[in-house]
Amino acid sequence: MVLIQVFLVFAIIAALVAVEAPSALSSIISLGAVGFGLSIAFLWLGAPDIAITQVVVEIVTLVILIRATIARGVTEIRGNESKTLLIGSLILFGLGSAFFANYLSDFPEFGKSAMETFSNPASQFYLKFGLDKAGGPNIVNDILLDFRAFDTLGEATVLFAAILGAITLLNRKVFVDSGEEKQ
Amino acid sequence: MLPLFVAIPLGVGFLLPLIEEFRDRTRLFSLFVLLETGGLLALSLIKFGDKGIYRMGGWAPPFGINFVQDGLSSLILVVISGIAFVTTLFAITYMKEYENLGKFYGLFSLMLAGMYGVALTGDIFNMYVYLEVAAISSYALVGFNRGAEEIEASFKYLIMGAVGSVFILLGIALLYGSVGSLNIADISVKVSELPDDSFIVLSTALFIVGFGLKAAFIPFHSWLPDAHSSAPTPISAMLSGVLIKVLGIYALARLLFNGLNLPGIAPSILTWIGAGSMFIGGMLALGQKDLKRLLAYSSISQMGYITLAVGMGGILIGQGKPGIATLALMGGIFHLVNHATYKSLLFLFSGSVEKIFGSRDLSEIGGLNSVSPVSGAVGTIGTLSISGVPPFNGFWSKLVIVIAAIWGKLYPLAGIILFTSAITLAYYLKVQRQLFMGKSTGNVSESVKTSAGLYIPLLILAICCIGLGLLYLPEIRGIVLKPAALALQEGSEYTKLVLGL
Amino acid sequence: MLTYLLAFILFAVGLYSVINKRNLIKIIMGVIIMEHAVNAFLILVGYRMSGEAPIVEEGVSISEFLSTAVDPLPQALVITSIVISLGVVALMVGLAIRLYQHYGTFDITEIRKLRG
Amino acid sequence: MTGMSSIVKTVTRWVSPFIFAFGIYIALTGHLTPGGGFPGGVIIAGCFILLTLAYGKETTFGLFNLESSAVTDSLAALAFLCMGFLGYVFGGGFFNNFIQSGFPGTSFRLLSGGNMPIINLAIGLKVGASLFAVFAYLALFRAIEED
Repeated sequence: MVLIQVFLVFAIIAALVAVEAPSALSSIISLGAVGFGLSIAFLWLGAPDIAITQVVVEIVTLVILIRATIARGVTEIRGNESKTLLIGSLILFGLGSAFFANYLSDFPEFGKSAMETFSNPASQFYLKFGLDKAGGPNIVNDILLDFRAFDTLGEATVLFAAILGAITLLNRKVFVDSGEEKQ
Repeated sequence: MLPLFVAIPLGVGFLLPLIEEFRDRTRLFSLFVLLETGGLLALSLIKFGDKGIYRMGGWAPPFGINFVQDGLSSLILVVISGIAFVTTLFAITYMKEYENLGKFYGLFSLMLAGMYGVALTGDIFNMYVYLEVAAISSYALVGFNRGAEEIEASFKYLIMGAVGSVFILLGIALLYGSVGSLNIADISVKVSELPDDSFIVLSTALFIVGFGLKAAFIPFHSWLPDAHSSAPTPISAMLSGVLIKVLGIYALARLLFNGLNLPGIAPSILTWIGAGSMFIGGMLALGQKDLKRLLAYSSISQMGYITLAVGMGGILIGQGKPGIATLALMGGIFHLVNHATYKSLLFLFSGSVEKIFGSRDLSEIGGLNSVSPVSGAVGTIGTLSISGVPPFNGFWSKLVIVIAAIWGKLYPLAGIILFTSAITLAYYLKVQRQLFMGKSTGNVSESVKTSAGLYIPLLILAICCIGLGLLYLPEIRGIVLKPAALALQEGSEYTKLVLGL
Repeated sequence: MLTYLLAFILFAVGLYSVINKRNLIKIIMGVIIMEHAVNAFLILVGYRMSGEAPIVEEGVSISEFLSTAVDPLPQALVITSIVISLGVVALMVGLAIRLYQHYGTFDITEIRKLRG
Repeated sequence: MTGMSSIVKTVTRWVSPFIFAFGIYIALTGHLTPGGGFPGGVIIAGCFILLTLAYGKETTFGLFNLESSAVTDSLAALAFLCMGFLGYVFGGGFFNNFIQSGFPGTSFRLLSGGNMPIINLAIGLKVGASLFAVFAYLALFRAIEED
């Protein structure tokens, strides 16, 4: 429990460094530290699938971000925030956290998952019948590919659309006849 | 049958980019997509009025994902399919000179699939996933022209949309943590069993912010005018006509009315956000010179009417006036249908105006009535409908909303609605004076004036604008609008339909 | 309670970066951090004290498994949401690169052509 | 970009087939062990990204170029959709696990998952192809920019 909190605090510090560091390289590496710190926390939280996925995705994200900035010769990414917005966002943050803390005190305690607190939740069903009815010992994958396979189809579609969109937008030729780039 | 609504456009969306790798056949792609949207329109009309659920993979509702068709989703399906069909018809001629049409139509189909998914699903996380499918395709489509401004508008839209999605996901996480279910009907049962629903308020706030970003309610609206005016015209029509409604107000209303049982002050917040969007959007539209930007701001204002009517329905349910609440919800849904038709009409019209004059700046163009009478007549019908002049459909839906506000004794709201209607009339009169009357300026494209491919879809929508006024008649209203309003109002019916209790 | 609040603070750091920073890459980073925070929150919601991964091992009885395994549903949701955020990031970086090509900078204040 | 030093090239040549096989393995056995189609796919993409970085894009794109990755992407997505349709036709609904009922009592084996390994493999190929496509496009885009 304390360990998890330590990793979360580590992630917060890394996130602050990532947001504030002026150098592109240290900023991107700190962003990687957020993801890796969280993935270790996920291992402690009994989620090895997520930890693996988080690590591989973090690597790809870092490669893409480095490709976009440092490989392009951009070494400094300063935030340049405005003072008024900063004060405004601090006030907003104060109000927001007060709001959160007020309602979060009614939230089920940490370490008591919803599946224990409520009668007949879906998760109990998955754990109980996943092996027999879907056929895999890894219940998370049973949910992904059998019980909620339609979600996974949507997820694959999101990736497909994003990649198709990125490729379309990076393509320079817009019109058939001109062949010139639109300025 | 219900999964076909998602599966067919997904299949087309995966297939077209594949075909494009081998052979670039623009005409083939257009006909393919026309066939697809036409088929879906036919399917949605055949299925109209059916009630039932479809269990994905055969798993019963709280455990698996299910599709729900009730009065409201039937109507939304018809609206999506209809606008998509007309837009495709327009795009065949309009997009002719573009490269990469396989990718364009592929993304278009994926966007369609996402909207159908949101309209049909009965599962809150599945709704988020299909919302993302539709949103991501639309981000890419907004930047399809790939000029500096288009890319910038697309980036702005993408960032605000992504933040909205994260808020929605956080809301879903909180809701799951507090009730332990993802099925909307099951959530409704569990929420009503909770001893106190105070942390539902937190999810509700996050949902209002998240869906508000998608629907461009007033504090979160800044992406909309850029995105809708930068997109290729058929996409602008889709975005303003259906996307912001399905992803924004429809999804939000579904969750608040059917899932969360209308917590506390949520309806009044929704009402005042709607009133603010309506008024401020109208004021901002007054100052616009670019025709497409004016239409985009007017979309914010018109979304305000729908939101206000839906929120007002919620308030009236809370006050124990179910009859008037039904009327308010019916007004909102009626206005949603009407806005889908006339805003798509006006956006497609702005595209044809841009083709004729080569510009969208209202101070540079004019004399459309003498240049192209068909286009002028269609545009006149569109502007008269949206500003609420009697025989056209926009008048009837505004009338229903005002009547509901007065009967529900919400006089300030009725006042704001009437005042905003006057503003709407004012800025569309400005458009009429400059665009239709005015003096004809030089360099008019002759080929566009006679192009039937551009005018047939406009004429179809114009006929709809006149014809949809008939929905006001009590007999037709009882078949089309009332089931849709009752689907929102009577949460227990929805629960019964899904869980079979 | 404190653990949940830490996830919210991570979320707030991301939101702060999106709202305040005037640099495309920093904004993208803010969105990534927010998505990380929500994923962490979902996993925290599904955790039970001293729980084990929801993977059945041979020879373990179902009742024993039921009493130790953590909630698998949030984990499935998080995998989906990680993939979605990867798609969003890919699209964002593609757009940022196009903007960089047009304007030669990642700084928003120099990019704004569209206002209002 | 012509690639890195010969040490890197040699190591990459030895390692990359194993990385590829590992990616396929992670994807195929997702229902048995932690992992699944998505991490597997990213590992497959990582294999090709490694090849591109080590050998330069000319060499790698001769092996697996943008067109083939786009085709793989679409075909794998269609395969995934088809599995859903087959469930619709043969089973009780869209995405019904219709193969699984044919192998009762084979828990903890590859076959016990029914159509899950097939879907996982499709997702793996799809994700690998699409992520490689993004990487390749970013590389190509920069090459165009420098002209």
